[in-house]
Amino acid sequence: MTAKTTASGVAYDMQGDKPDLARRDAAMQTFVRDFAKTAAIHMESCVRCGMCATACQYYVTTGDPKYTPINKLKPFEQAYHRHVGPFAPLYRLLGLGSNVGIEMLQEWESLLFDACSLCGRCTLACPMGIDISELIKEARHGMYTAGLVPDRLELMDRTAKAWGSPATPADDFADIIHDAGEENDVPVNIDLPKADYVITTAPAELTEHTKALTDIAKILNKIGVSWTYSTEGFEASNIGYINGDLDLQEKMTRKMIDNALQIGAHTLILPECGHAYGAARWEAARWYGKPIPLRIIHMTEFLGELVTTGKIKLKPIGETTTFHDPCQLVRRGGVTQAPRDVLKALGLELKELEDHGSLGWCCGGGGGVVSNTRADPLRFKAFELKKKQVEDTGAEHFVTACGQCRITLTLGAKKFKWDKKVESLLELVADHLVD
Amino acid sequence: MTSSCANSLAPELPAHKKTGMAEPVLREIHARLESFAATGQTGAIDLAGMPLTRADREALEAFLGRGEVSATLDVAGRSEIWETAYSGVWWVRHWGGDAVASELIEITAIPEILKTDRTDAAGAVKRLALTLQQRDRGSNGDGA
Amino acid sequence: MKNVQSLGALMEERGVSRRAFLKYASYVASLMALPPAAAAAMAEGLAKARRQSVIWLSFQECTGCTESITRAHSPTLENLIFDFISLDYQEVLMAACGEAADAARHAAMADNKGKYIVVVEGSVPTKDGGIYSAIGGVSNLQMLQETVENAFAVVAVGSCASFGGIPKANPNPTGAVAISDLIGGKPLINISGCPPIPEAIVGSLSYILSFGKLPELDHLGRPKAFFGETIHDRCYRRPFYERGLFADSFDDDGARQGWCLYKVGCKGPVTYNACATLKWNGGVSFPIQSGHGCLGCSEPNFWDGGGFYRPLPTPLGATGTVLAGAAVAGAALGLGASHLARKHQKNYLAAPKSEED
Amino acid sequence: MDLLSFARGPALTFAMAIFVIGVLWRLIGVLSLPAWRDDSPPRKGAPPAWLSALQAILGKMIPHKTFLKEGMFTTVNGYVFHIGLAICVFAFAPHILFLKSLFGFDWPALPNGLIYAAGVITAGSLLAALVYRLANPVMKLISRGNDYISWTLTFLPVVTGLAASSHIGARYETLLALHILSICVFLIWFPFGKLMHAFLFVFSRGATGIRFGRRGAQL
Repeated sequence: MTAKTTASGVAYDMQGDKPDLARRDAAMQTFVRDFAKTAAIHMESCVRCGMCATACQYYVTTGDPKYTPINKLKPFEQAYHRHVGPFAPLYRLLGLGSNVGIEMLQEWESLLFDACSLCGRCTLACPMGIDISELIKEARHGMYTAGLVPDRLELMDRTAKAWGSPATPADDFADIIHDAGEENDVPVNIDLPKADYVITTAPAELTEHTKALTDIAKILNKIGVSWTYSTEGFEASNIGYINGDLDLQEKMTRKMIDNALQIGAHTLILPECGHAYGAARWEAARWYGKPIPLRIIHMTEFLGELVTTGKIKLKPIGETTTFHDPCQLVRRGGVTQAPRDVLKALGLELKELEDHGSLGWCCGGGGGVVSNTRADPLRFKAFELKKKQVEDTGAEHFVTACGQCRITLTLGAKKFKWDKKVESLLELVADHLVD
Repeated sequence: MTSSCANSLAPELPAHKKTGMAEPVLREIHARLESFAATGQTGAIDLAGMPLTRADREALEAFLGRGEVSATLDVAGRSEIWETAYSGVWWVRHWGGDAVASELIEITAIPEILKTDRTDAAGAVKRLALTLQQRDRGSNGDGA
Repeated sequence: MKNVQSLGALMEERGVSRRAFLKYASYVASLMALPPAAAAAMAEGLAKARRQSVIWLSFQECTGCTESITRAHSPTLENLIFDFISLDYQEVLMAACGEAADAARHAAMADNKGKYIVVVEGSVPTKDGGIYSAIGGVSNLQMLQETVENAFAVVAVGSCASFGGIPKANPNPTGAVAISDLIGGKPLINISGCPPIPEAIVGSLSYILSFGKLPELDHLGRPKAFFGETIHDRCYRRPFYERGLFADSFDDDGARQGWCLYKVGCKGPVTYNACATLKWNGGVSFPIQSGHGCLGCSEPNFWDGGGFYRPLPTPLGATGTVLAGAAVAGAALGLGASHLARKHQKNYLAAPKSEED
Repeated sequence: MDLLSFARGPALTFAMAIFVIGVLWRLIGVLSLPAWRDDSPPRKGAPPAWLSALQAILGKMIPHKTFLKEGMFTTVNGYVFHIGLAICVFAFAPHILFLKSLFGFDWPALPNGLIYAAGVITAGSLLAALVYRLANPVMKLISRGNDYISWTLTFLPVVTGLAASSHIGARYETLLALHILSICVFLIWFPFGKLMHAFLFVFSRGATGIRFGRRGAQL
């Protein structure tokens, strides 16, 4: 692992000791493999209008044109035209659109990883409807095989491979659950052989927000269903999904789902984590290879169901709040109404952010950005946007439904000495259950 | 088809409609007349070169009116020439058969065509001399 | 030599004064949109000119052009041209025939060497040695070359002489060509039209007579005075075009309202001629006024323009079959491209050919 | 053969053939690529795929308000020249005749005065778009040769059309021939450059619409 800078002064990390050409070819190979119909249509359709720039927090807060979302796809685009597009033979024959060089990939590493949280706001701005964020996620696959990802993300990748989770060794999982149960005085279930509900976790709960582990336990105990945590498949945050490590993504997906099926669960509850939702709810079937006979839902969806069906009653708080919409859950996941239903059931008056729902600004830390320390300055820039909009609402509470968002926003608040506590929707529900 | 071929079905810009084009012609006449009065510079305006309707021409003719002089020429068909109510502004209308072949407004002391060409005069001299000679010879003969 | 006297003297003998020249010049100047002041110079030139020897050759033609010029509608004026010129050879009009006629042509050529004007009506066949049209065993080609050799200028009257016209239209079995293709660098005026407007013939000849040179010509050799503007530009129906009011057929309400004939194939926008201003038959009418679109007869290849009723903006040629073929080819290329892409993806994954940057 | 006959005849036929070949080549070449199968269960109450696609195709016509803060010029100017071009192409009587000869049906034309006005506005709007592309750092960075070629080939028919209708610069039939030839070049380039977005936007928006619709997400 080495930290380097390109000739133009852009920092990049590099893993492995492949020669440059092999690295480049590995990236190209993976780029080329990824192109299917939808990606191809989208690669064909850009009209270079620049509207995506107006949607990107990293461009808007820095004004640097290189952060224009479509620009982040340049190497990917060249691979497409040269090897997959309908005129690819002509491109190769006539030598059009030169092949991607290693320097370009090195320079683009930070654009694809540091300056993109995969938040997908650009997709909504694109008049051609190009799903830019999805393409960037695909471009990351090639960067991973080339060994051109930020070291911090690669570290998480290796940890996840070794431990089954980037946060903790699987061996320690049971202890963490038990400790949390004792600390918060909530009975917990772990590794039951059979259960209807399997609860999964994300790194945030295993490190900083361990109370979340018992908050859901408390709720499930309250409604009296059979549920369990499981050492074999607890990790829902799919680091492979973020890093572009498709092998890992598939492995993590299979492990979690096979385990839940073995336990005989009918429902797998995902933690308060955005990318977990994208990976498990919308992409799992692709890597699983067939429809999954299991209901996979996000914590927020689950809470929403409980309050709207009246399975739980909540003590009203009676104050005002605003809500940060986690991108993967809301914009790219479609879970817009459930958190609002839950806030209403909590008796909180919702004061929406200027940009909210599917148009909300990202916390700035998604897609691995918060774990990638190299991206801190960019991330803090992006945070200012959110801070201003939150302040403009004048709301008393600031709630979200994603552990990573919560960590990112809390780090931001700390940095700017902003005394706003970022609260978890799950925690509020657990703390206000009517006995 | 045959019925719709009749000319009457194809309307033209109505000849009785004024287009207002007579106005710029009058301005030009005024400008040229001014310069003729001041410097003696003559000029002419070819009315065929202007998109005038019959009504426009009639209006122009009526506006300019008739002055003291008018003449009819019988040369290669008929021609009518008159000085308008504005001295120095002449209306020259040449007929070619039954139709007006060309129509001019001349700003001059007298239109060139009214003047006798000296070549014609020279011919006339000869003809006159010849006629006189013939007459004298004839009368002499008669007298003899 | 019969042409030694000036026209002035000649006319004087007939008791016609110089005023006739002035009037005629004024008429021609008006036709050609020359400044009125030019009329005096023109009259002066005419009076001093010798009577011009004109040899009128008729080749692959229909005699419509001769018909046109002989049916003058200001006879007292236009017919003066026949006083100003000596029409030494004109097969339709001349009394002589056979060898006598041919002798007249040769005499005129000999008497006026370098000074006579050759008017040509009709195109000239060149295929198979030009055998498709001959007069007294002399092919048109031979007769043209022989006559033009010592001419002062050539006037191609009508679209056949000017541009090849109907004889040259597809498939042009006789190999007909325009006069301009056969006379080398001789001064040439094209007075196109099928037939040409008589005033254009008269005006152009008079100009040469008066000034001893050719009038200003456009890039196709036509006098700008008559061919300077399109029919469309001077058409009285133009306002309907601008307002988007068109006849859709010859028998619809639009046709009855006298709306623009663009949609039924009028070629007015690309046809340069004076029909819309001088009109025909003494200013009575012209085709558009009579309810039919302009055929574009004064333009080259007007017969092969895709049909008189084919609107100007429509593409020429059989686009339907070509486009059907293109669609099949495009679909095949598309399927081939995606097949190739898949194959390339596989090959590339198996062993990426390391390419230069 | 004079220039106009060449333009109306072989040039136009050739250009239209290349256009048809290229458009189908590109569209079929992309659309016949294999697609990822999506076995994830759609969100309850998600519209059928065709409806999601249609909603995206139509809904994407109007940008979200929040993107207009910086994207107002691009959006408004984009609308101006797209509508302007549509008026010039589809509402001018000669163009309708051209299209009728291809498709066999026609529709009423607008008066020429309106077309000329639309043409002038379109030309101005296109110039503004070019200036913006050259002056705005984002646009400058992301622009390719493709963008400038496509701009030029869109601009040329507009100006040659205006020149032909107002007889500026040369004889009408020459201007008309140049106008048609500029259309020919436009048609030949169309399938190979970004002008193709006139067809692709349907599929591009539709594909994302289907993806988002299945998830119950708002596009």
